[in-house]
Amino acid sequence: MARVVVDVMPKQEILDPQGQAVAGALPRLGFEGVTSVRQGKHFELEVDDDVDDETLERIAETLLANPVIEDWTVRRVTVESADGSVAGAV
Amino acid sequence: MARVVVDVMPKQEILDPQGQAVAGALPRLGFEGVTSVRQGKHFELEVDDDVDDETLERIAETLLANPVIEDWTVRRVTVESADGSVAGAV
Amino acid sequence: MTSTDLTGQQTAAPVDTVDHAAATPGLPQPYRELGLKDDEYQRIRAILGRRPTDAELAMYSVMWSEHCSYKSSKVHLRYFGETTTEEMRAGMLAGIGENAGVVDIGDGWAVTFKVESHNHPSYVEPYQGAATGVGGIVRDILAMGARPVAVADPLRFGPADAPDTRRVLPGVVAGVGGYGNCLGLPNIGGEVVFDETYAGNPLVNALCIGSMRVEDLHLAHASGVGNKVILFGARTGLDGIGGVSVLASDSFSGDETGSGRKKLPSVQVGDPFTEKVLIECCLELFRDRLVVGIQDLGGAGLSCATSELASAGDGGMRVELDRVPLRASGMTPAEILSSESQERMCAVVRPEDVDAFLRVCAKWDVTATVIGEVTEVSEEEAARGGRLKITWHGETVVDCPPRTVAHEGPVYQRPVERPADQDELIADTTEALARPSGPEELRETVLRMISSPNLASRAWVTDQYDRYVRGNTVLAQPADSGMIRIDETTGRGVAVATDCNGRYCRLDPYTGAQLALAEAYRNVAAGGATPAAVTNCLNFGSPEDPGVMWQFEQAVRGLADGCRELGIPVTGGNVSFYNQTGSTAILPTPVVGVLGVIDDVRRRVPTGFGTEPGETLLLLGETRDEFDGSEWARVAHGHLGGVPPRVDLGRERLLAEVVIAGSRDGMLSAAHDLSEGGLAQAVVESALAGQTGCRVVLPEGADPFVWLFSESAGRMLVAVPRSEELRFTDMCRARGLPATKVGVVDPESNAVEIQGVATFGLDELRTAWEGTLPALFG
Amino acid sequence: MRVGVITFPGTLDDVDAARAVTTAGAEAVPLWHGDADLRGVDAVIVPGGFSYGDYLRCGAIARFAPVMGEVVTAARGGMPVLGICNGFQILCEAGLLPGALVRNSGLHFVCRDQWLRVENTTSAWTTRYDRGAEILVPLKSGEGRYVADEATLDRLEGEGRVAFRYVGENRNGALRDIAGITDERGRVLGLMPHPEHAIDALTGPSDDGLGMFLSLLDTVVTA
Ligand SMILES: Nc1ncnc2c1ncn2[C@@H]1O[C@H](COP(=O)(O)OP(=O)(O)O)[C@@H](O)[C@H]1O
Ligand SMILES: [Mg+2]
Repeated sequence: MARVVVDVMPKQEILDPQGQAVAGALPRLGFEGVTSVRQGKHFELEVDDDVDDETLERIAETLLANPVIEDWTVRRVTVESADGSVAGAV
Repeated sequence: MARVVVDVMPKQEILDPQGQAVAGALPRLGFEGVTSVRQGKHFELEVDDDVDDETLERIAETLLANPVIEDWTVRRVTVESADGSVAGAV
Repeated sequence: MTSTDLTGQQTAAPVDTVDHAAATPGLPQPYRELGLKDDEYQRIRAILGRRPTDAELAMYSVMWSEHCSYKSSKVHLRYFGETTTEEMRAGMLAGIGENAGVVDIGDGWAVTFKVESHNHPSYVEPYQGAATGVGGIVRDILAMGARPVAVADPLRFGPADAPDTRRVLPGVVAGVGGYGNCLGLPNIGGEVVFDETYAGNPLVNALCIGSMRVEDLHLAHASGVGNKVILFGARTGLDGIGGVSVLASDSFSGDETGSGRKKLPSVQVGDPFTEKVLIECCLELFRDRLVVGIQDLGGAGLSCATSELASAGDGGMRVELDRVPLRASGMTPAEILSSESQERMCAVVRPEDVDAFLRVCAKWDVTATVIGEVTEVSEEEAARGGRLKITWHGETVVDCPPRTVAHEGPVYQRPVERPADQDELIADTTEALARPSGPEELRETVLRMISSPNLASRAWVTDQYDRYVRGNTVLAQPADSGMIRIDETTGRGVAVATDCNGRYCRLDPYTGAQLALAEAYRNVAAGGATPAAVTNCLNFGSPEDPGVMWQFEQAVRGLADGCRELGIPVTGGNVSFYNQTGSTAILPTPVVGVLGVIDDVRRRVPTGFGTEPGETLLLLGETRDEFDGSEWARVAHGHLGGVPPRVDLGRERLLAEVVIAGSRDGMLSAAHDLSEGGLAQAVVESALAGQTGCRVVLPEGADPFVWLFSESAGRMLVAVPRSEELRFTDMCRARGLPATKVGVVDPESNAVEIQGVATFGLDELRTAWEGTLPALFG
Repeated sequence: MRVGVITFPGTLDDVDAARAVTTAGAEAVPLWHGDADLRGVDAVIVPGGFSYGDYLRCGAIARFAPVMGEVVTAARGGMPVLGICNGFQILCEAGLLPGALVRNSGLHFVCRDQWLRVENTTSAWTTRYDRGAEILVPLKSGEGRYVADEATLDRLEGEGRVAFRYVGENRNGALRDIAGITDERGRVLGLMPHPEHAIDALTGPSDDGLGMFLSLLDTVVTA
């Protein structure tokens, strides 16, 4: 069993109104110093050990992301720290 | 300038209909071996160097995540590889 | 008992079985943490003849809660039944006590409707709270065998400019829309009201209407020994368990070292897609006649569904709890019974139909599991309401008379006392408040009123709701009532409106409730439909406060007496108590929903002017100097005191009859009822809705301030085509309904001219009326 | 003439699409997402709604349904296909139309009566309209903002494949005010607003949408 993380982000040239809304809200809440925010999706998959990288790439490309508007990264996650945060390694 | 990544996920005990929908679709597309999928949000922030960890934590907690139903992790990203994938370090 | 950590690792501990409970009578139980009083706990022990198991304790505590048992309101709600005459009952196919009331609307159609509150969850998590509120009421309607066909959402929030309102309102609206839109249910009405007493206590009420052929009515009962109990829909998870998680915590597991479950958030997340599929699946099951009885799983989850189904049937019920499909591992029987996971239903099915039932579920990809069956009971057990036995891996964890869980909870006669400050409040009238005088001040008052948060356009909210889906919406926002076509061939349809002015109710809850009823009734009639039935959602503060109980009692009496006078029955409703912060309760808010019937929706009456080339404006009813509790008193002076407008239900009835007759005979081209903001508000709204100007000429000697802003009840503004004017005014005269000519519609004009007061461009009015909510909420 | 109307789990406007087809005088044939079978229809409508809850991305899961394989093949062979709202999203995800539909720029779901300008009167679905005519139909979507790269947009414009444009307010922020586009042959139309909700002024803002279904009739009958 392995954990795989796929992050999907809107392409740079595509307007990201959600990220912009967050960026716009920060100063109103008193948070300064954040110059840009982009928002995308984060997937955590539990996969059998026999699922290879190529399959994972195809899953990301055909289903999890829409290549017309999004970029993505796939990482297998090896370590899970106690607080649930993951330190990744590709 | 630093890049900060915040990943926000539905809490374990909270229903994740989006993840379920993806998990349900995979076998129909011929992808076997994925036993669970959870879907959350991925934020990439560009922040000034003087923004400290505590502030980032507060930003995540008050704006990016909804602590009632979501967990989150905050990481400063130090390396960015060419293909846009990020190798993280907390 | 079994305790589990959040990742689902099981730590071995025995389950608390009935035998174990009998053997350990002295084991301390966390009943107080579960909200039970000492005497309530003792009653459970007396019923069972032993201490309850953890699972039983979970069931009783949640079913005996205020929300499920109506323990404080029951003695008062009986009054609705007592005041319903046989004549009123005639068109009712099911009434109070069922999941929702059902009304025969003719042409072989029945319609069911109900409002429910989801107030507190929507404060904690606005999006999900509101979303699951919609989901819950839709399942209630579905459980009657009806297809849900429309929703509405009466909402109340703290001050419009309060920071917390900016958190709550957008989330609630997005949640109502997110869920309802995805279900494909047109949103055809509701309310948005701001008042500081709702800060910290927003009211999120949701209404759903369903339609069915009369012969398809399904009632919740588990009859027929040997019939199977099938749980279908979403899996059961840890969401919404809240308080029951104390049963798994360290101190009560008898194992000091065990890792107890930390207290879980009591928030549920909705999955509208699953609900949409569940609806279609249920409707196919009904169509194929595969269902004997059905119950939705709402608050109190399986505890409620199993005990209600079992106690309504003619036998007992046995449930194998370990068969319930779970989403989380290591859940205990108590948790499974109290989980409020959404999008689940429970059906009773004849054994020979089980395969067909499961096939339909499979077609819709809906998980369905046989979890038990209807059992034979002894005569003695039958007399006690049957027997509910729930097992967990073969061991009995619940064994009780289900009626004691579902229907024989505690009933309180709470102290009732008219608040000491009520007289002072009534004495503080608006008489001394400075009124605008002269054209300049009146002009400014019109603009200030129409742009105030409670009177401004609701488009920011309603534009987030799909009102077109299903293609049967004939009237929706902005209109006095929402109206949908039920029968595409005959054009038969229904209309619905919800209303309540909490300020009036604060001044006089009896009259206030009648005014709420009168307004909803009038709103339905304004569209041309005949009011037929009433539902309500009674939102109040703490029942432990005798002053709140007085408000409650008065409101119930006012509403019930009013319904009798109007001749329309209350078919169902919902009570929400404890809406208060500290010792400050919300304004008493008995939201009243009225359902009307129209034989042909093509004769609906719209709100907007200008559908006919020449129209005369008539004001029906009488205008008095009535400003206590008015929106003007709030906007201009922040004032609340005095007595609410006079209510005359006989007059409301006459007004409705005249308007409906006018609609039937094609004498009306527009109608808009007068309520908050008075005539000025109605004229502006109708002009903007029709994008047509008009000239208002008040009668000789009329005080323009009173005529423009008074909130006298029993009035409606109608536009009558020139050619029909005489016929219509003759009818009013013959029937004794005052009708005053107050102006003419001018299709050529882009302005509302109030003669002798001011002229407003339609653009100016639109900007003032539409700008407020977007400026506040983005 | 027979027009297929697809139902996916979560489809909402299939009844309305079928009603519009019937009102125009054709026969509506229900098509089920799980059947790889078009039942011999002459044209297909992919209606609006929230197929698979619109989880992940609108239309992302629906496009893999067995029936969609048949639709793609038939469309490539010239069968008229109309995707409305969620249907438009599905056709984009399936690659029958270029570009994508993303979250409204205002971040809210928008339901309103929307004026559209007819830009193309030669496609299978638009012959009944006059070029430049303005029609009033409901728009109701949360992810209706049409996007594509500049080159694609230029190509769409150049080839006359922008079929409808928003007039007045463009509430979702669609690039170049695009409300609907066609494929190269003008047989496949994807449209964000809902013509099927504008076939009768009783239940919609107008009956302007009926023209699309009548156009199809002309197209198929003269074919
Ligand atoms: N939360 C809401 N959801 C849907 N429709 C709403 C909502 N709030 C208000 N509306 C609609 O907006 C219109 C104006 O509301 P309101 O002024 O409260 O009506 P009235 O005074 O006639 O009761 C009505 O059509 C009403 O149904
Ligand atoms: Mg009204």
